[in-house]
Amino acid sequence: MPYGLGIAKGMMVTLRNLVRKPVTVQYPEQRVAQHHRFRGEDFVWYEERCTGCASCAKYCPQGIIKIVTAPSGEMTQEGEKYKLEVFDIEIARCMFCGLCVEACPYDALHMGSGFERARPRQSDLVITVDELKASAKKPSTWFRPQLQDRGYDPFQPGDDVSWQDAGREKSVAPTYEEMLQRWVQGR
Amino acid sequence: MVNLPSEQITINLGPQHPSTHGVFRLRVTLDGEVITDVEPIFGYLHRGTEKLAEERTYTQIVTLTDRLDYTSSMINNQAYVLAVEKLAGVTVPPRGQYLRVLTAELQRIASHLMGVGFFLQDLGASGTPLMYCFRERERILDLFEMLCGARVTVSYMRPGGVFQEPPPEFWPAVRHLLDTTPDAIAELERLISENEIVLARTKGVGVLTKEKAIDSAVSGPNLRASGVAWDLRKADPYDVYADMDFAVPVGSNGDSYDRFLVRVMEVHQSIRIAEQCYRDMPGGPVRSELPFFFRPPPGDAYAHVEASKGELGFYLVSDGGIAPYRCKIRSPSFINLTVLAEMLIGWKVADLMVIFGSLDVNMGEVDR
Amino acid sequence: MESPFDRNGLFSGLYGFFADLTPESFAWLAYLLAGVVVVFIVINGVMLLTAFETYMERRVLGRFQTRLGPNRVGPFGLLQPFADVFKLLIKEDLRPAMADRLTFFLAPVLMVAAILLVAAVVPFGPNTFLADLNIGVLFIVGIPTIATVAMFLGGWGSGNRFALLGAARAVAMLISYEVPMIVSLAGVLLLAGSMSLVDVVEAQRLPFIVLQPLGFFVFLVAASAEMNRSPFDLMEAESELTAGFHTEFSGIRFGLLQLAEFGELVIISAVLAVIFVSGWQNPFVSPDYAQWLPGQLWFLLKLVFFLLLFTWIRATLPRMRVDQVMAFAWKALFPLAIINTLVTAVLVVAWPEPEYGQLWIMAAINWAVAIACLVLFSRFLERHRERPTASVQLVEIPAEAS
Amino acid sequence: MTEGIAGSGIFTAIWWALAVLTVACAVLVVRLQDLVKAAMALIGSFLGIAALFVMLNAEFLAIVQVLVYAGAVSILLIFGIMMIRDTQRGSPPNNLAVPAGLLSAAMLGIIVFVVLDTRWDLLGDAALTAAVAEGAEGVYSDSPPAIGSLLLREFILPLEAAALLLTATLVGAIALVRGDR
Repeated sequence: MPYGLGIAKGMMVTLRNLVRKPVTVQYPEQRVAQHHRFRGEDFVWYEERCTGCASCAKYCPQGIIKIVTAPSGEMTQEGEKYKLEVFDIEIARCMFCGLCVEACPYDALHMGSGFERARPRQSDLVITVDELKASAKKPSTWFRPQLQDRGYDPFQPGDDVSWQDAGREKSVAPTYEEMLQRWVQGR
Repeated sequence: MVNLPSEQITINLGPQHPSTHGVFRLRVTLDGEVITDVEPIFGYLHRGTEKLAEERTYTQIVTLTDRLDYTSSMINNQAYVLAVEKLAGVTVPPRGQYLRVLTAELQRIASHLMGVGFFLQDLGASGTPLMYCFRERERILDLFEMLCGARVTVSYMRPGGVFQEPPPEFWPAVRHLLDTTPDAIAELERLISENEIVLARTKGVGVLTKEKAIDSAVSGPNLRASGVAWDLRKADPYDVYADMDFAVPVGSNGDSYDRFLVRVMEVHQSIRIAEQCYRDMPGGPVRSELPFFFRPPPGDAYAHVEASKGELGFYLVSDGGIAPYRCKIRSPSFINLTVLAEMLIGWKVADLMVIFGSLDVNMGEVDR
Repeated sequence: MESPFDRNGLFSGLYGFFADLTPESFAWLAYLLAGVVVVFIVINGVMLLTAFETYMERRVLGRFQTRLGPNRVGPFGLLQPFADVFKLLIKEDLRPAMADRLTFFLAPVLMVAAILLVAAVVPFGPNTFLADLNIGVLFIVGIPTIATVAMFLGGWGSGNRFALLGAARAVAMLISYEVPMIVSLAGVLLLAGSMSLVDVVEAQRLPFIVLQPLGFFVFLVAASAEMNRSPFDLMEAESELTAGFHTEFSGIRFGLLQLAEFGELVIISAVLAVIFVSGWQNPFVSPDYAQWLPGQLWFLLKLVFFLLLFTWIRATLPRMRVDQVMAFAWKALFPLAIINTLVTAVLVVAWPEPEYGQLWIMAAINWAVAIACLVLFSRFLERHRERPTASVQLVEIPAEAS
Repeated sequence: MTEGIAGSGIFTAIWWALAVLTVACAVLVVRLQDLVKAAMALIGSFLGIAALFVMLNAEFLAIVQVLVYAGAVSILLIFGIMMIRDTQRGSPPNNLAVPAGLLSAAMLGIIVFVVLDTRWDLLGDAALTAAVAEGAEGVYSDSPPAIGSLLLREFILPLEAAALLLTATLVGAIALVRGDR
């Protein structure tokens, strides 16, 4: 391609992009849509569902979940439900693989959707059992298809999931057009 | 001829340098601007993945493979789970296999876009092609976020399939991506692939001959750019690649431009494969049920895939326990990097970045 | 004898004002005061333009890359340059232990001084200039060489090898690009019959870009090489030399270097506007007709046009290699500039006092020559005849059964 | 308006300051040990000369001084310096100082003699040919065209001789470094 035509073509491409809508957004004011399967950091935990089996701690590749339990005497279908004295998630070393959530047999632990937990000190980056109890019950639908099928959206305010609803039931899925509208054109 | 002896200077390119793609150091001896000696020094990103794998269960290791070549984690996942399945004798349901191929090809597009983008950035294009590449890559990462909640460290595949059925909105999004990406790639090609400056900078620069490439066990697009039609998806098909209809781009000169162009053309082929996956996606389960902790019988297995950088292989030895006795990773970037020093000598500093960028190595994979 | 200040309206007014205030024997004081005020206005005007240019470049470059660009400081991010300067001012001023103290100190100052000196001869509008030197065109080409010397001093004085490489490149490029830059202006000088920039503007009954396409092309390329712009930004090639000659500069020294760089861009754009698109005159009609806008505004519009052109080029093109840049200067630009000068000289001899219609004939001849030369030279320099994308073929391989 | 400043004491003061600066830089070129700094002093000296030219209403010469000497010649010098390894002590004192000083003094004497002996009132000199006188008058009002026509009309032979010499030098230099290709 002699004559500099290649350069001319390239210049036209950049010129066309000049009038295009920018793909980036200004972060704190605008945010890109996050999918509800997003594996975020503020873990959602249902004390009512947890039996203290420590599967999550065992399955964690990093070994960052620390669990101390005490007998509570409360019995479930499978056996005794233990009371959680310590449930520390050391989020500084967490890589958000979600294996703990995948491992939980009682759907008690869920991923969250947050990503803004920056702290000045590493020691602040621990989620304690009290924090887990107090946190908003807005679980991510990662490995929790039952939440997704009922049309639940963690980014809508006031749509908390109670512990009874966190279990595995089926519901109606959205239509193709709705999905196209929301996840393709809306993004 | 009057030969003026000039003082040779040694400079350290990296480990902190704008275009060393991670933490990589090249000790370069220069005569003027001409490179007379190169000593690559790596290991700055060593995390001991192979050793860590000996203390993780087979499922947990999946999360480690994400972090090898962090621009193509899906393909790393695939290589690893294939090795585990071989070791444990597990079969994968067809839907799981199709999903794997689909995501692996999307990841290949993303990885090639990133490689091409940074290659052009190394050429000195002030961010524009890189930004266009990233724009397209982001759309693929959006899909991964839908699939598995993470954009880069996906951990999507599991021994026995993929971790879960994709959400319903995944399919219209894939359709849209497959419809629009070819235009975007065509625009990128218009922007750059016939640009006279790019041609002058890359044509004939850093030629890797066919013989040298084979002798040094170079693989992937770098090998194909040197004129060897070798693609593991064809030569040793895994998952459902045997059913896929696609062509392999093969270069003729083995220079930086061919390496660049092979990647761009592979993107088109990947779109072709992804189309077929989308069209032929069977129903059924995505994962054959395996316990979280499982004990493969003692023995060893090697599985390799055509990763975006070349042949990625996992060699696993089991002693019957819940964790592998030994995990060896054949990482393509590391082996592709071995030819670098030889290719650089005699070229100028500016060419160093072009040649290095055209090899498209990823330091996470080199140092492991 | 006519003073260079005589045609400067603002200066004359100020001089009259100060002369009334001072006694007769202190006329030189009034002269100096008026001069200082005018120089102050021009320097700060150029600095403000430069600040605006950095903002505009980042914003427009962002939009070329479908990004947003800086938009946080002030409305639409307009205060971004001031925020940058403030940040650079409060940053620690580091000097490497191996640096040569004098040169390290001198380089940024010298560079800014050289660039601002060029502003002295640029006519920003009718009767709006500092000095109408009778060698103005030579001045704008000659003075930036001091900036290049400053680049060398900065790169050498940093005691850093990347900086030294950048400095060596700067020096090599200076020698190569000075020549085509000067020769490309010879055609303009022949047509204008004067080296004074004001005369050059007033001589443009047709904008010289129409009459001198080849000269414009050569000057544009040589100028972007001279002021270190993409695709010739070799001396600070960030992907190769981290930041080239200003690798080691930090704080306000770095700020000064950046100021000089963008200041040079503004000045060169102004010079392009003056020399090739008839400065403050309305470029679309012959200056015999009315101007729709004040001259200063016309000038500003043309200046912004060239700034945007340079941003566009930067957004698109990758960098060339150092030897290719040199070869380009000597094998392409230099002969093109010589051809342009010769053709123009013949035309000027043929029509020493051209009428308006004859100017169009000259333009047509010059365009024909320009296109023929560009085609010829690109064929001459082109090494790859076949379509470049043909080197990679798709190969259909039947899959082997595993 | 120029009379407002040209005749005044401040003009002379600036002229002398520049002259002293120029000479000081020239002395530094000889005295400095560090070659790069000597080169810098040389650039300073060139710029000083250019400024002096400006004050003498010879803008064309001034800008040529900047362009050719401060720009190109000094850059070439720096190129040469960059090939020398030890630039820090590249210019050691040697025992040629005395003969060099004597030679310089003799040169200075000759220049002073010539300056004093020349009739600077060019326009009134009847001995000049009419063309040169006209050109010289032009140099005062609009120097570049006047210098151009003087060079190409009256002094064409010396110009061509210089051009030939330079071309021969260039060809010789290329022949020296060309090698066997």
